[in-house]
Amino acid sequence: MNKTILEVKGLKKYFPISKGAQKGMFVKAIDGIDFTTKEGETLGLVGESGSGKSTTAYNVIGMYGATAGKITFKGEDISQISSKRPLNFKKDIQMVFQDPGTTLNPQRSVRQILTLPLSIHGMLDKNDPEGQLIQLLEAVELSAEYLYKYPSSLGGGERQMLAVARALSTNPSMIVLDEPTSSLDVSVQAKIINMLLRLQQQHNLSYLFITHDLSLMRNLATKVAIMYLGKIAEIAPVETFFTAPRHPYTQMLLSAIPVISEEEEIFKQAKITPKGEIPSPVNVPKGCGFNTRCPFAKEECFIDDPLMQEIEPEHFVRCHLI
Amino acid sequence: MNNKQEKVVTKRDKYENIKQSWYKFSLNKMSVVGLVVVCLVAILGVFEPIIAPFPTHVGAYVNFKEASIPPNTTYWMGTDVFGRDIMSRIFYAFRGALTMGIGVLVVVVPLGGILGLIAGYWKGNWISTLIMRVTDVFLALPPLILALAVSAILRPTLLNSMMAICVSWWPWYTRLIYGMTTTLRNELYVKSAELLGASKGHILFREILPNCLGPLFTKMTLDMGWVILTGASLSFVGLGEQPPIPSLGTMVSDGAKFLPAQWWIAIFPALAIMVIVLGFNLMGDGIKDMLSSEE
Amino acid sequence: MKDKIVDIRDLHVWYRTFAGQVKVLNGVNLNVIRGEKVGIVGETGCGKTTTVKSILKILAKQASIPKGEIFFNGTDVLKKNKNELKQLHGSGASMIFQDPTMSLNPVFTIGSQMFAVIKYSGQPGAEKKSVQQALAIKALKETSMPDPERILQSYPFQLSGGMRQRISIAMSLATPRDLVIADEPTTNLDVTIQDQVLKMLKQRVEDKGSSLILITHSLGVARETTDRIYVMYAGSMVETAFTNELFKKQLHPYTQALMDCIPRLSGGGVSEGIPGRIPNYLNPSAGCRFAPRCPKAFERCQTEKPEYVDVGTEHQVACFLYS
Amino acid sequence: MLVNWLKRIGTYLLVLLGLSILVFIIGRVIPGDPARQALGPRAPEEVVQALRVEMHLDKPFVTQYVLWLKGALRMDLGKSLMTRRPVIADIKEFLPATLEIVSISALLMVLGGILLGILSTKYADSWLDGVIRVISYLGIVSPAFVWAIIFILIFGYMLPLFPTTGRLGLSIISPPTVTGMYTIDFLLNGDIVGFKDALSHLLLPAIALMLGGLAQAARITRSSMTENSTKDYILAEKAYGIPERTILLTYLLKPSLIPTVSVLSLDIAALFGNAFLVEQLFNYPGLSRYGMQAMLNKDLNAMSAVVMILGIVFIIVNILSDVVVAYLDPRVRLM
Repeated sequence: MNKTILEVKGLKKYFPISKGAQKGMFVKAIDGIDFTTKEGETLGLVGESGSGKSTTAYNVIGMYGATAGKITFKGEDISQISSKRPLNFKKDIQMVFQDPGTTLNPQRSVRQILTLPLSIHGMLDKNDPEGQLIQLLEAVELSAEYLYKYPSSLGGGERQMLAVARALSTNPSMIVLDEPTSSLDVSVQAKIINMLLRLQQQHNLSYLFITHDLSLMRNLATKVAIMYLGKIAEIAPVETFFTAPRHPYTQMLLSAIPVISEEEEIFKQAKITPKGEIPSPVNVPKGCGFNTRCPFAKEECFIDDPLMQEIEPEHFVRCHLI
Repeated sequence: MNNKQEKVVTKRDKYENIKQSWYKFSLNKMSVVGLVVVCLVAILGVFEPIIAPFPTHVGAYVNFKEASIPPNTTYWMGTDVFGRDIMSRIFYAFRGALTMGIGVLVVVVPLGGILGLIAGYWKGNWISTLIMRVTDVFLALPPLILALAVSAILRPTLLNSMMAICVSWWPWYTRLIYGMTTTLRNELYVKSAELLGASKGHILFREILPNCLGPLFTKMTLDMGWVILTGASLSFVGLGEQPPIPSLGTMVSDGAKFLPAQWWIAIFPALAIMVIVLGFNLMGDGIKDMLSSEE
Repeated sequence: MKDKIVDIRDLHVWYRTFAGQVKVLNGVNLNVIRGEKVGIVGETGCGKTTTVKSILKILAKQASIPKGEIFFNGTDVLKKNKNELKQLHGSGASMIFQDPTMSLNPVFTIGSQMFAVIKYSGQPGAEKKSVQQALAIKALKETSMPDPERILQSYPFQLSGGMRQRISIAMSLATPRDLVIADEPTTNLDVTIQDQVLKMLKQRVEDKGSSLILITHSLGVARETTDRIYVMYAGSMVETAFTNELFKKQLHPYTQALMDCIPRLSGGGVSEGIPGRIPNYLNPSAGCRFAPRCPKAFERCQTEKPEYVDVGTEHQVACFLYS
Repeated sequence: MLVNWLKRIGTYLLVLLGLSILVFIIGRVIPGDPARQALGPRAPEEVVQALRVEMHLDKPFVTQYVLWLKGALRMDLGKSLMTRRPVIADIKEFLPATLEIVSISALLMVLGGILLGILSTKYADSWLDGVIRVISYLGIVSPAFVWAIIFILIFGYMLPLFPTTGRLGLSIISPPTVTGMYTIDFLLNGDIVGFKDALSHLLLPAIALMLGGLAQAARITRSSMTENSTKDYILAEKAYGIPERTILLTYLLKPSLIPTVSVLSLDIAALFGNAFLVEQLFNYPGLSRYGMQAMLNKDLNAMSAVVMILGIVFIIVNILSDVVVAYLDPRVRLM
């Protein structure tokens, strides 16, 4: 059995609202979540916009500090904001963002972009820096000629490969991937996904993979967690998740996915027609957050927020119906 | 890997970049006209002693016999009431004008820019609030009035009028850079650098500042024109370079007394001001096109 | 003879840029039969949006049409004068745009925008305020918008993306239209909202007896919404077939490769992707534009542009492998 | 909503306070002895000393400032050294004249600038657009005082259509003071001849003042309209067959005016600055000419007062532009 690398316990992140009619209230972006990731695993964190999945990623990487709860990485507490974390954690957890166009400074060359993390962490090979950088580029299937290019002359896929190379440069044990392929075409997405899988094998990487695309998770996650309104609704190993989903929201999401073959239709067995929209994380409904859209909601769903239960090993569901 | 080969690649890329930038710049013919005008003004100003037909006329030269002659083949722009060649004096005044523009920008751009960077990056912090409130106060007056007020208090010299313009000009750069920095600091590439643990210096000057340079250069080019114009306005009311040293503003205001009969005394220096400002304006537009990513 | 509402023949569109003429559309052929729901599927930059914008004659100023014909209801749009275009725009075709944050004017209320659309639709009595109001409310109700009166007084920024897209749908069908064009209407929406909006769109178009052109990059979306699909690559249609048929049998190497790239809900991993990039439109080769990336390309593909060949009922492929 | 506006006004008041400090610093700290400077080197020492006491220059700096500020709040701005009258009396006399000229100038600038912007968008890349562009460049690059000289040259000597000096013709008697703005006072008095005369005196300086701002407004309007015209919502409106004219004048103009308004508010403030030179040239007895004289004569009380008034005007213009932007942009109004 692999070791646990990341453990999130009771994590909360509230943002105060400083302007407008809702001044003084809080955006409850994450409202108490727990999960763990093991070495070499991919945890897929799925949800709609406003579910808190990206905030979770930003908390893990340290762009925000936690409001409450604890994030443990390799046994050490890293709940605080990145600037207060010891340098070696910044080396050990890396991040790839959604839009490769905005994560690469347009005024800096590929060489400068790749050199930065190495020189910060004192890992730059003084004798042959170029060779080291070229090795990095080659690891993500880019050739040496890219070294002196600027991001603007790269295609979307190439930029994302470069972002992966940067994340890889410090030899991390974990990479947080925030929708790394959602702004790319499927033909490019396929390339990136295969590369990520290969790199995971080679370096025994753990991925925290944020996405809204369940079909994608099916093909690369070890474990899938589904978030709704700042909370995890269901979390299970990938096989269980797709063959025996229990939470009505999971079933609703699955039945909303447009698919391209009859074999896939089988996985949409629930046929719950989606209705309504995700409520604002400022005015969270009383009781279960999903009660405004749940076709099976009963009285107690409007009174109490359900607790997470383990219905079979590794399969957790947070629903009154179970 | 062969080091030399790499360097060649860089150089070629840079050369390509320059070529493309020039192409974009020259796409609008007016920008090229602007550039030519600016270069011409600079050459005439710098080499005035060689180029000007009557280099001695720039000082306290008096020749009443030749006074107030309309433009002719000897004096292309005529002579003033002291019999001095107006063209030579305009060439010399270009010097003062360019000195003024460059001198002011050299002070206000780094000063205003760094304040803007600091205020923008630490927005929400007291230091940022302080800087921006002070900036607001300076911006509450039209630059010309503030410059007039300051230079009226000081002794009228070129240096003092430059100082006065600096006082009224820096906040515009603070505001420009502040505005850009507040957006840029939230860019993911800045966040990425922060997450990697890069130093504040690196983030301010390597990640944020290079992305401000486009609008900054555009504003600087345009401002060369405006600063010169403001300087001319100051010397127009006598708060700049003192006679007998020629400056465009003084020449216009002196000449205005002899309108309309001796129109050339005021009109040519006035045209000279317009030409300089126009040159920098056209060039600024070209630079804006050049740095815009649109194709 | 089938009643073709749209019939595009050999359409070429070029854009003037500082680097030269970018030859975006390279002979597009497309037709839509009255009442049919047609999908155009392709990746970024293949010219989907340009194709439909030229039907409505709302291309950017830099665009030119060196060659081609666009018949709408039997007449060539490109030869129409201003008055005839009024009819095309008023009751002929309407368009729903991709980005719900940009497709409604930010500084006018939903009401004033809908009223203007109805006013210029050429419907009898549409100049009357009361008719506009009634039609707008009816259209909003039909897209199951709660509280339509309040919606009419709202500004776009006060509504969510899903609601804005539904308003766009309501607007496009507030008065009868022969054709609705939807350009990636759900790309920026969450999957549960996408499902609702697509179902709504499909149902509204069917109820009104209009035709639909749905542009999407997602084969899944096209499969669930349309009757027939065009697969587009680098400025021309490479394959067209009825939706069911296309998902059973893909003939063009590009369609096949595209299918393989899509991650399946049933698992099994994804393919390695399609090598290379889309070609440069400045100096495209005279041959098949997919040839440089095509695993099955041969000599002829490099020099000659393949034309459509029939390979079944309404199934056509532009590929030399089948001619 | 209301809280936001109050907050904004509070910020502006803070700016005003800051401005008073700035003015005070410029006036009293930099030059050394303002009393001596004001009276000149030949004034007898006891006169200078008397002035020092009068201006509280014998007291510490902070006390000086507090005394000055207290006075200012009581509308007591001290005595002008030039006119030997209370500054407030001078301002009452000269401010309306400048407000009159600047208002007309601003009105022409706003309407003309937006109109030119619309025209050059509508006829983009045609000869008319070209002509407007050339006019814009000329307007932008020529300082107001150059325009003033050109106007005086043309209309004063070659084509005497408009008067080039003063506020009224010699044969016209000034109207009874109500607002101090002659055009309005004449109208209130029912004196059409006087009104026409006052207006004709305003026209040239007003135009000379605003040409730069006009050109700026036209350029901003054009570029903002051109940028917005490629937005999806405009394409959608075109696709729905809404007539070009309606789109241009309603759906495209309204969102495009938002940047124009903020540029215009800066330009209106700049009109006051330009008025410093232009009023001088047209011999127009306004506040700006008064301020210019005060500066050149080192009349500190008058100078500080004029600068503070310009600050207040700037703030009023800003509040107005905030209101207009809020009217144009529901996002500002409702959020």
